[in-house]
Amino acid sequence: MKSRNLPLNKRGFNFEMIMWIFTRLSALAMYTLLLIGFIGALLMGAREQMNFADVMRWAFMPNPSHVINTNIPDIAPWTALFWQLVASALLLVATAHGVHGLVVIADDYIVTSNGRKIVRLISMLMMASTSLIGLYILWTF
Amino acid sequence: MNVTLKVFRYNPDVDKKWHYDTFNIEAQPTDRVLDLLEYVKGYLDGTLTFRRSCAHGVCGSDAMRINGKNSLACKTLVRDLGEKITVDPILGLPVKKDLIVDMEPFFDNYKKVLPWFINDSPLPADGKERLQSPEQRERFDDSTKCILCACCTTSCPSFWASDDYLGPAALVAAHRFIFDSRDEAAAERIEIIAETHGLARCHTAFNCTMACPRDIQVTKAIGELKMLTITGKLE
Amino acid sequence: MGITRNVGLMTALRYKGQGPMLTFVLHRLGGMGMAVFIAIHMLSSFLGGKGGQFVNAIYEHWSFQLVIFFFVLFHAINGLRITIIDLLPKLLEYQREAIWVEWLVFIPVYGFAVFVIVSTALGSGG
Amino acid sequence: MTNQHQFEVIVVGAGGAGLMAGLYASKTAKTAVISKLYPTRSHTGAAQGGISAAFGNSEEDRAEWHTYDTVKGSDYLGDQDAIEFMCNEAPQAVLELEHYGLPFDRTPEGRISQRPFGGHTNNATGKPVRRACHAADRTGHMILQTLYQQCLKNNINFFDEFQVIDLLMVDGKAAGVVAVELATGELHTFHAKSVIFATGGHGRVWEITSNAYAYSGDGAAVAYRRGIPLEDMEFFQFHPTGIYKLGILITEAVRGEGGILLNGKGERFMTKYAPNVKDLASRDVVSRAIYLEIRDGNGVNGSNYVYLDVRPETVNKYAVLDGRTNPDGSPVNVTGEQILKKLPDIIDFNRVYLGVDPITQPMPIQPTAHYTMGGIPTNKFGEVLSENGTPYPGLYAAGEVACVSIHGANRLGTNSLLDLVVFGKYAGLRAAEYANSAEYTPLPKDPTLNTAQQFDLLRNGDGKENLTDISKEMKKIMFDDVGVFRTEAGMQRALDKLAELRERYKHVRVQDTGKVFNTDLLNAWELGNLLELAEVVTLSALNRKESRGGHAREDFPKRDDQNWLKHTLVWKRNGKLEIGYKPVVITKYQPKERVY
Ligand SMILES: Cc1cc2nc3c(=O)[nH]c(=O)nc-3n(C[C@H](O)[C@H](O)[C@H](O)COP(=O)(O)OP(=O)(O)OC[C@H]3O[C@@H](n4cnc5c(N)ncnc54)[C@H](O)[C@@H]3O)c2cc1C
Ligand code: HEM
Ligand code: SF4
Ligand code: F3S
Ligand code: FES
Repeated sequence: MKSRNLPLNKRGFNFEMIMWIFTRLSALAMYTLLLIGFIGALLMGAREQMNFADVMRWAFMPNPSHVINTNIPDIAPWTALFWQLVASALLLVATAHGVHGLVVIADDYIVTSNGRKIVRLISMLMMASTSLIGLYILWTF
Repeated sequence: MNVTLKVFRYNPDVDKKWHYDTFNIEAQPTDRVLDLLEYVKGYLDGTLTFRRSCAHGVCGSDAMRINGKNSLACKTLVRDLGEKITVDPILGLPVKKDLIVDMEPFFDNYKKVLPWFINDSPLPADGKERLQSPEQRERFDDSTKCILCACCTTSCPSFWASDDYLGPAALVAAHRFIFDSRDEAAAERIEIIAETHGLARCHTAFNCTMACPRDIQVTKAIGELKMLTITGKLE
Repeated sequence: MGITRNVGLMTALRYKGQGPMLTFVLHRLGGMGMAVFIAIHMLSSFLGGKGGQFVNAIYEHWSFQLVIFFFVLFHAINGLRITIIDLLPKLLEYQREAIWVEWLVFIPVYGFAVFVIVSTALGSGG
Repeated sequence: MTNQHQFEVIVVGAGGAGLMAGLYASKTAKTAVISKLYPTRSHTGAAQGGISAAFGNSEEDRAEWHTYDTVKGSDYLGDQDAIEFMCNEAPQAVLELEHYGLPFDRTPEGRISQRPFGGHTNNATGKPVRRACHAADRTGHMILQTLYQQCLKNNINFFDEFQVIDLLMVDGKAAGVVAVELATGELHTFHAKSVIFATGGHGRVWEITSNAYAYSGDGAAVAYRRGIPLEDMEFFQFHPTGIYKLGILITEAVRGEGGILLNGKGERFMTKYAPNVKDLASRDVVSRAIYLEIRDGNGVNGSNYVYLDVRPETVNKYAVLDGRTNPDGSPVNVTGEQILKKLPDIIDFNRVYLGVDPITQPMPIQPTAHYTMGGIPTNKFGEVLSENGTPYPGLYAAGEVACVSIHGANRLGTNSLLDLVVFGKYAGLRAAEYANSAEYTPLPKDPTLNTAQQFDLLRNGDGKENLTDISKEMKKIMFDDVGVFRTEAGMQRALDKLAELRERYKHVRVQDTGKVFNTDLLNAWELGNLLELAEVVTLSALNRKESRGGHAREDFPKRDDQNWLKHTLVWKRNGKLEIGYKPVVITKYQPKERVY
């Protein structure tokens, strides 16, 4: 009997489905980064120095500006390059995930192929600008 | 028991807008909603219009929204609904009259996924059946049960948004053939469904599975198709 | 002739899709909410100045935090459920159970968060 | 005229027979299929148990045995040439369906799985044989879907939701049909060289029935009004196992899988009536047995139903008693789960409609009106025959509406689906062949006149009578007096009542005056068909003074081959009913007593 596996080029592995799997994988990635931020914060002694909301804020975006107003005596470990990178990764993944999420919603209501092209164009602009602005904030603090 | 039946009414010959008509009916708990509608048509208002044929949930004619949820009128019993019953046409298809909607867009979508068996290889030398093991047969059993009633498609938020979404019923049909070990056109079909108007528009809302009167795991079928585009595994 | 196929928002929301449809609607709401929130938040931080501070102050108000946190938490937990069952389609059959588990996780976590946020807010006189 | 269409072949009906005919006719002729329902809503989709073919995939079987069983099942009234033809074609026909992609259940070797069915036996041992090819308990659904899909693939022209009201005949030749488009209420004329009727049966004449609302005998009634005779209409099958009161069918496959009939005392009563094959005797035999039990006070709780029991413990117990084994010789030991796998829909119907779970409880059943053995007389090529045996040029019929006759006085389970594919195919081929050689018969001057007149009568009645009342009274009297058991007095009573109802029918007025989807008007028209056919049924039955197959008379309890080994024909011309007879074709099997 013939092999019952489809080669890559016959799977319909197109932009839509790549983005579909990206949405799931980015969700997992965000969870991982979140966990890193959360555990990192606790390791750096957040338990005594911050309230719950601040820990959460750090976990969702490990950016020093999120903890600057807390009782942390020494901000240095929170500004390490490692956290800059984690925050940037989270930013990029979340932006791609979120913007594509908006595209998916728009696709439900905008069905002409031209309309969809415009949506995709706008989304790319959004993605680029949000990423750039976000990176700028993260790295120029 | 006494049942208050509220029915969506719209007659294009006279009405500009739709309205509800209310009927009080003496019913048995084991009566089907279809029996109530038949009673209304027979004795109270002959103009009430709906589709039906088999009366036991196998032909797919009488999909409607019963107390807000898509079901077959002939497979929904009064005892499961209580004394207040509201019947509306299914959503997302133009209403032609009362509970009758235009089914053409639904069938058009169905036809798009090449819903027929394709195998251009020569038949087995003995001229007999193409062999298939019970396990291979089992693989797509669930999706062969579909009666094209449209309960699923017209409960899907993506379909409500626009009917260019193929809808769960069409995807179930695609699943029926793609996972049939005898069929050879999986790649062609996937090319059709793995697009913006297909798989990508299913957001696992599960309304379809909840509505399917044949208890087909519709979302699962769609999910398997999605994963197929990633892994290529047809087994 | 006939009534158009358009399904209005209210009609759509009145459909009795039960639990699964509720999670779908909340997930969508949460995703959009977050996207909008994050975009504005970033923009205001970027622009800084008086206007930026004013906007950020609103965000940091505890009542607003409750909403945001609901969006974030629900979207995250529901997103995890979707991710898991999507990647393992066999589990799609157990969606009812999955939704049960989801609420079992969500309610205590969100409840705890509400408790913390509200009590800090009240404690600091805010 | 705008609403006029021209096709070489017109198929009326999109069930198994109609689709098969359409598929074959369209190979060489311009064809259209007209159906009052979306094709996938046709009643073929309700068929459950299986389609027979003597493959012998799991045990020895032969086409001759199938032929003999069918002849015997028909109580020797079936035409043996046609039966032999069908049974020989059967394996090829079923394979063709498989090649179209039909998902049959499979044996471990990967071949089509088969199960035993009532009346199908191994002629050497007399034991039930596995002959019914099946796809769970939704074989008909699969056939209907598969054929519809093939039609889509081949771009067949469909006119969905067009209801045919009239057949156009010019000088005894078919010229086309008139149909109403449900969505607009407009009349359409279809000009054709060949017309194939495949509209199904008329089981809605009876009160308790397994048949769909759509089973109003349209095709037979339309032909009958045009003076075409109807054959063997007294023979109507009552299926022994319908869900109590609802009539929803519980397939014979339940007994094929080992289910047992039990009376109120918990006795397996079929041993009395059919000592050899017991619960798997042919349907007429079992239906009568159930009635006799009920009459003797052996119904459950003194009521008029008995139990069908397919609980695993019951199945296993009786398998041992009967010495039944699996195909490989191992003892039968089924579990609830296996039963659920094989009969999912049956279990579902019981759970939904009765709240009974057949895995743990027996199902309450009673005989239910099921299948039209009689119909439009045809030969084995689907050509419609007049009372003197000559074909009407261009007119064909196939499926349940036709009477070839292979089912004679009683149809064997699974033979109808076979009938659809075999004779549907040949009707399609013949119709196309004829269309390729013939010219269009010119249409009559005002083709829609007759149709419009019929509708006007219904629209303009004085409204004194209610349609539903008439319908209910007809169903009741037919079930009571022209049902499983019949007597002279009862049938006379029914005939009088029908005359009264037909008179009252003249006073109905449909309430819906609109055009769009006027189902009120069409239901009223369908009731007219049922009344007309009920009369034909009763008259044919009253005249047949013997008991044979599905026609059981208490005043003439014996079969009488001397006088009644012949087909009934009833026709109506110029308002006058006439009755005639024609001989049965007997080739190999001389009539003998029928014991199961
Ligand atoms: C519950 C049930 C179970 C059964 N199980 C089995 C089984 O296991 N094995 C077996 O062999 N047989 C079985 N049968 C019998 C068999 O299913 C039917 O005899 C067979 O399906 C009839 O097929 P058909 O093509 O003649 O008609 P149908 O499939 O009923 O098709 C009739 C078609 O005609 C159309 N039509 C009717 N009137 C008009 C009109 N006026 N104008 C236009 N179109 C019209 C309808 O729309 C429909 O498309 C079963 C029957 C029932 C009711
Ligand atoms: C842990 C964090 C997150 C997880 C697990 C997650 C998970 C998911 C998943 C699985 C989907 C797909 C839903 C579907 O197609 O049915 C989704 C959609 C979406 N996500 Fe997220 N997400 C997360 C964070 C975010 C963030 C931070 C944003 C905003 C920037 C966001 C915005 C969206 C949007 C707008 C959608 C589209 C919603 C829809 O289709 O209805 N998500 N998310
Ligand atoms: S999948 Fe279920 S709900 Fe959808 S059309 Fe088929 S039977 Fe109906
Ligand atoms: S309701 Fe619609 S979104 Fe997907 S899971 Fe069903 S198709
Ligand atoms: S009438 Fe056939 S499904 Fe309800």
